[in-house]
Amino acid sequence: MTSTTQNALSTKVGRRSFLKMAAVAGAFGATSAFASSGVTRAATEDEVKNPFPGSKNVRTICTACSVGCGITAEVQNGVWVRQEVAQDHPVSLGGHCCKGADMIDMVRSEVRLKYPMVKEGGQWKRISWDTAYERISKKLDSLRKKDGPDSTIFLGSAKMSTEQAYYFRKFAAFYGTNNIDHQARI
Amino acid sequence: MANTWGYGAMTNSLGDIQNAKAIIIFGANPAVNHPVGFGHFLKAKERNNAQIIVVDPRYTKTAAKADIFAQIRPGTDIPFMYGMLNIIFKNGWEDKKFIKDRVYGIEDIRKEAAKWTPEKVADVTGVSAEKLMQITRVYAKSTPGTLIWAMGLTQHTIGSSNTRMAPILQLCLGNMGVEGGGTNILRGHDNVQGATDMCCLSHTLPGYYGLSAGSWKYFAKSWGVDYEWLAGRFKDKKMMSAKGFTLAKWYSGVLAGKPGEDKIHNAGTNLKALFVMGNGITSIAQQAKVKEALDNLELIVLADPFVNEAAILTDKKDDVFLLPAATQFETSGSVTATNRSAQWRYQVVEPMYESKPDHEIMFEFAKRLGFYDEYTKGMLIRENKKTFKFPEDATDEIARIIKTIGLTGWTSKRLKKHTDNWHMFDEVSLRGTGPMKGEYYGLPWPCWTESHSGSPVLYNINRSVKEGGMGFRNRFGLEHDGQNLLAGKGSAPKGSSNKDGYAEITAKNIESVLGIKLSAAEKKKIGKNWKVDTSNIIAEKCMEAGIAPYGNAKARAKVWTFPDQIPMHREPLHSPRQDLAKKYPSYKDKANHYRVDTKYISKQTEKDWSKEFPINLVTGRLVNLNGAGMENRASKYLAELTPEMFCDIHPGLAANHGIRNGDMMWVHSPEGTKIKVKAKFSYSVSEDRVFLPMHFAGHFQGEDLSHKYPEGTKPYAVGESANTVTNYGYDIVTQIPETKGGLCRIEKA
Amino acid sequence: MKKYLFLSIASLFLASAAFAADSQIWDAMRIQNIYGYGQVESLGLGPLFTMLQANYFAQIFLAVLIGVPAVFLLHYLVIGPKVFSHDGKKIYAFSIFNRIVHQVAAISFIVLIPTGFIMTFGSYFGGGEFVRMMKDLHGIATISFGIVVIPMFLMWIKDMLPNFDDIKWMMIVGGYLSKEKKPVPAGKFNAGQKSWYWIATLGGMVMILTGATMYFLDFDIEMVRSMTGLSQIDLLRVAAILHAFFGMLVVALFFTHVYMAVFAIKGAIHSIITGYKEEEEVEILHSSWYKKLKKEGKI
Amino acid sequence: MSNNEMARMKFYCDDQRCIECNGCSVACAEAHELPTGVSRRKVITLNEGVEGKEFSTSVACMHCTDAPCEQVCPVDCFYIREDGIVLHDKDVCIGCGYCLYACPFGAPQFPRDGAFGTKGAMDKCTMCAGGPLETNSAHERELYGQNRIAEGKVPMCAAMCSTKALIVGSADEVAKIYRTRIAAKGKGVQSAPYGWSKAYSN
Repeated sequence: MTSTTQNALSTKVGRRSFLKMAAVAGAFGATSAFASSGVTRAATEDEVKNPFPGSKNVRTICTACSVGCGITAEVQNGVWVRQEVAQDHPVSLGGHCCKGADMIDMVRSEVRLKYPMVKEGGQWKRISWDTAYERISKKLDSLRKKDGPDSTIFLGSAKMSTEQAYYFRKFAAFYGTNNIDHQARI
Repeated sequence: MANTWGYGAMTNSLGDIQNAKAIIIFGANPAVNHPVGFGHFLKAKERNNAQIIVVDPRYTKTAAKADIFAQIRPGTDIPFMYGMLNIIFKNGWEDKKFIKDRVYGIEDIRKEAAKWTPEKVADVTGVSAEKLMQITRVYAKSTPGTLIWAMGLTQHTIGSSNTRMAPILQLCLGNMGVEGGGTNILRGHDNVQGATDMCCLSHTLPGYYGLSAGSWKYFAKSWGVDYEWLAGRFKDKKMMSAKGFTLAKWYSGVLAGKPGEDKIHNAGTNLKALFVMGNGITSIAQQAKVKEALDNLELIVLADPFVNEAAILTDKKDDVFLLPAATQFETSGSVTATNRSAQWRYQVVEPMYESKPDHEIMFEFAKRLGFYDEYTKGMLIRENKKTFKFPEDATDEIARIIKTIGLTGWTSKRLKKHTDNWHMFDEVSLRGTGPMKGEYYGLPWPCWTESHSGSPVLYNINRSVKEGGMGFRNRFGLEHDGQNLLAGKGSAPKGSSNKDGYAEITAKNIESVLGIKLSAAEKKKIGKNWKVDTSNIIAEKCMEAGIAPYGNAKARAKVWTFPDQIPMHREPLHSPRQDLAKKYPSYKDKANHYRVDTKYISKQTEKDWSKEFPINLVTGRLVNLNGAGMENRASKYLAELTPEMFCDIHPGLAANHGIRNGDMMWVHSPEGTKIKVKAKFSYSVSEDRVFLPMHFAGHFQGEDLSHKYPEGTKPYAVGESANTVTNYGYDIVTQIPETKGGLCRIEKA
Repeated sequence: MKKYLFLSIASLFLASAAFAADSQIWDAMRIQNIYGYGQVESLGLGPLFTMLQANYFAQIFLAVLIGVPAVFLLHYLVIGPKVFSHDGKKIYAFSIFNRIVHQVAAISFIVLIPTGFIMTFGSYFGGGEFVRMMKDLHGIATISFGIVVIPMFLMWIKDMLPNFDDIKWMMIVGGYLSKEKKPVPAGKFNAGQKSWYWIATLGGMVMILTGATMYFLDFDIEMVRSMTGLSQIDLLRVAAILHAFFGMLVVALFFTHVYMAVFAIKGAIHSIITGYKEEEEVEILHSSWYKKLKKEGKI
Repeated sequence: MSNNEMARMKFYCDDQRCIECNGCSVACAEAHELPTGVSRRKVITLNEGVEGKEFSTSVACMHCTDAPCEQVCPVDCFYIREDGIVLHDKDVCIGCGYCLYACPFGAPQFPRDGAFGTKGAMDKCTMCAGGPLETNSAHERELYGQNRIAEGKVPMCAAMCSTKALIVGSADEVAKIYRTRIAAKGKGVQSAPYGWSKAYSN
């Protein structure tokens, strides 16, 4: 080994050669707890440095499939800074497929729809929420009066929360139609 | 399935699969669609030496981990299962006591099964008789065995028969109501179960109450509104009880009246407006029709965190609204996993950009359409409040109203407590420890009361009702053809005061069935029956007596209200085996099927489809995308895994058409539509079929629609939608499209 | 206990060796931007490259860097330079075109060789920004060399074809081992110059190609791939080995070339600047050419 | 093989469990916010669709004991921690690609961000142990991604593996888990952790 490497080891690694392995045991589910071996020892409190000081972990659920994997979201100052591992979740045991591992990207994706838009004369135009509400409800109202409530169909989602799905169904009921459906029928 | 024994849901849980000794998977690919769930399968294999049997048209990632794989021709699951039953009955491997006590109508099944000899099954399904026998022996001999299915069974014209057939197989083997057994449907999206329970469906009200006047009255009362007022919102009371259009065939509601289109029955009007919330309608069959329908609407409202690609598909120039909905991480609420467990999805961050949570959008529209107060009143009733807090008060409203599937115990407080303490539950049994002792994770419904444990294994009579035990639901009357439909002697859940079968509990029979006396006050408060008893006296009393409120009946193998009383094989509308299509023809055309006259036999016999379109078309999911794939294709890491739409094709088939790996190819459908996709050589499909992933959009029949995305919203991957070429064909009962058994023709592009 | 563990693990490793030999792990596209990584039929050049690069390349380069100049120093001290009269007649040897081409190549080499050495011994320069800059400079200099290497190849090829003189020249090592001024059998270019020419042009081209392959990593060389049947990773490994091998040759001969032009033959360097060689020098060192010129009456 | 070698941190992917869900590779890319085109970890499937022969496995830097990359690096940017994690210094790396030629696993990745379309400094799996900069500093995170080891956390890929096929830890512990699984199957050794001994045994 040349001097550069030795140098790197002595100055930079010495300080960093600790590990807290307790968490590993959880990751493997039913396997025996990790015994300490040679180089791996529990890190002391001040050795464990949080890169996001003051962050909080929020327990939430993956929105991909119906397995219902747990997600631990690390939030700092209202920003989802990191997706952590929910190792203690009884179904997923911290596991995720690629979709679940990337849930944080759903929130922070750059190609999200950022504001209400309307297509006018074939062109997309940014509008305010108020304008959107106003124009849509006017149109719905007039259609409802003219052609009856059954001229509208509501397509809901299996990606909504149960409460939202319930209120979506209820919305159609109060609107006056049974033309409502969602992805269960695919 | 609900028509077999009461509820249409996964009976056991994912963790419980670790108890299985054999796992048979029909038309599901959990290794790709539910990877974390599949981990439990692999553990069963590793620790239990469970045999995994995969029956699928493709050699999937799941099949790669299987002990036995049978490559079946799409749409022939019923003959396959009858073939299994044929062997089971012949060898006497069925669970005779279980059948006697808990199943009705097996005799008819026995007769039908006798017709399906292994040789005949081999001809129809393409699976050799030896393999069928091997599978049957392994599966029948290794109990408990669990049966898994997903869209591979449902997306057929005979889907509703398929989903009855699988339970029958399990019933015959006595695999129901036991740990490690059950029929476990793997739901697609995160909250399909929850949203289905809430019945965002056109044929029923939340909790599967149906659309009868009685149900509407119950809901009107529970919502705190006048029934007549609510009925006044509809065109008339007839329309109020008429099933609506479905997601599968709503386009007919727009296009009706045009030449060649199916007729509709929609209160004299076509559909003029479409209001979509979080539904990738580019993933439904017949995209060309969907596009035409979109073009002909007067108003399109699409609320989604990403651009709903319906907006890209349509050529409509005006009145297409895109509303930025918040993701589920920017709001909170409960979500029901495939095993009926609810979890509380906490809010992670405030909605980004100008996005708003779905319910805020709904509430605002309700305000502007003038029914906000009535609409939200249900949340105030329970505690007689002035203001509500969403979603907690909505959760409690649901708990107050929905009795059919036992959501009474699902208060927001309890659900939050479960998520807060998820580390206190066991992986396999879902049993809680410590402070959560006596409860199962997520309180799998039915969770009859606010102290009920939840029911991790449905129809399990080895547990007391209090701990999630129950028999089959008494849902189809007390007798049929002179035979008693209640469960046999001694087959009541453990600790029950009534050891035999009993009817569902009503105010009338509660005293006799439970053997108790109600006080006068209780008699005054009690609801008419367990489904509408908001006082919850029935449920509470039942728990004490160890009685399941919904009764204890037999499961039925025969559904006398269905077009086929017992599951019968019928060839897909577009069958590559015309000889069999004649022998096993499809249904008669069905009028007013969810408001649309739907073609069956007339489509099947229109011409010999297989001549022009000789190749079977199978669609399915990829691991990195789900549904229409909008949100996943908007992630650069996920899009990177499959940057382009492709078609899995066997190199031999490709060679016949001069297609090389990576070439572009056309896939033509009998509907006259076509898509241009990249050929990807794969041995996972045989030479008579191709596979298309269903998550792409943004291209249409060879045309790139990228320019139609609003600036800065185009996902990282776009491509042809497989559903542009999926064939016409809808389930006879549920109208789920037949995307898994169509035909196509391919050529080099 | 420890011993048991040790044994069991050791057996696992043995099994793992067998597993690796099965070479399933070597299949398919391992990394995103390198296709055909370690296919089953790959040449297994990884270990060879690792062995050579870890143990030999740098050492050989060091040997060349020190050894070749040392030999010449010895030669200079023992035998000394050849001195020819610069007052005599001059013979026009190199056209302006020849000289420009040569000069461009020369400058390129002056950049390429030190930067190459800096990369080879990058650790002594601490790596990082400086060495990275040298790497880029190495690449830039390649461009200028790439421009002139083909003209250079073509303009001298006629005179560079080997002939019998070369064998004779080789036998007496070009007469450099004696102080005598005896005519040496050689045409316009002697065997030494010829070898340098071939190494510098053909070898140079190989170095450009192998260098570019390594520089761009996923450089689209489908043609080479389909011609050689090499997977890309093997191609890269072949490139790295060839680049080092030819690098050594080029460096050694470059040093020789410089020594000859600057020290061994006093003032010989002027010929490539002015285009004129000393008549005496030609007469002695390129006797065959001298005779030919004489016969043609060009002198 | 010395006992010391067993106390090294190692990865192991159980191909009986790996289902190519790509959870590990995406978890890694997401955790370290890698540019597209760089995959520190990749799942490969062999013999796709061939009945009985198809299997998948997840590959990344194996943190070899005799790390060939460390041997061939002309600028000696590699260093091996006491616990066996092979790391490198991006500020020293010149992006020559030699480590890639030497590596039997295709672990080194080169983002296309250098001048003239060349590759920038090499990037590879750090076993979530960051790099030589100040632990958990923003600079370290930007260059090397998270330093989860310093936080006492499990590397992201293994922690998020959907079927727990991918495991990580000190070699003897991982071997123990591996043996437990084989024993549970009662089928004897079918395959074994690869790449743990010398990368090139000679």
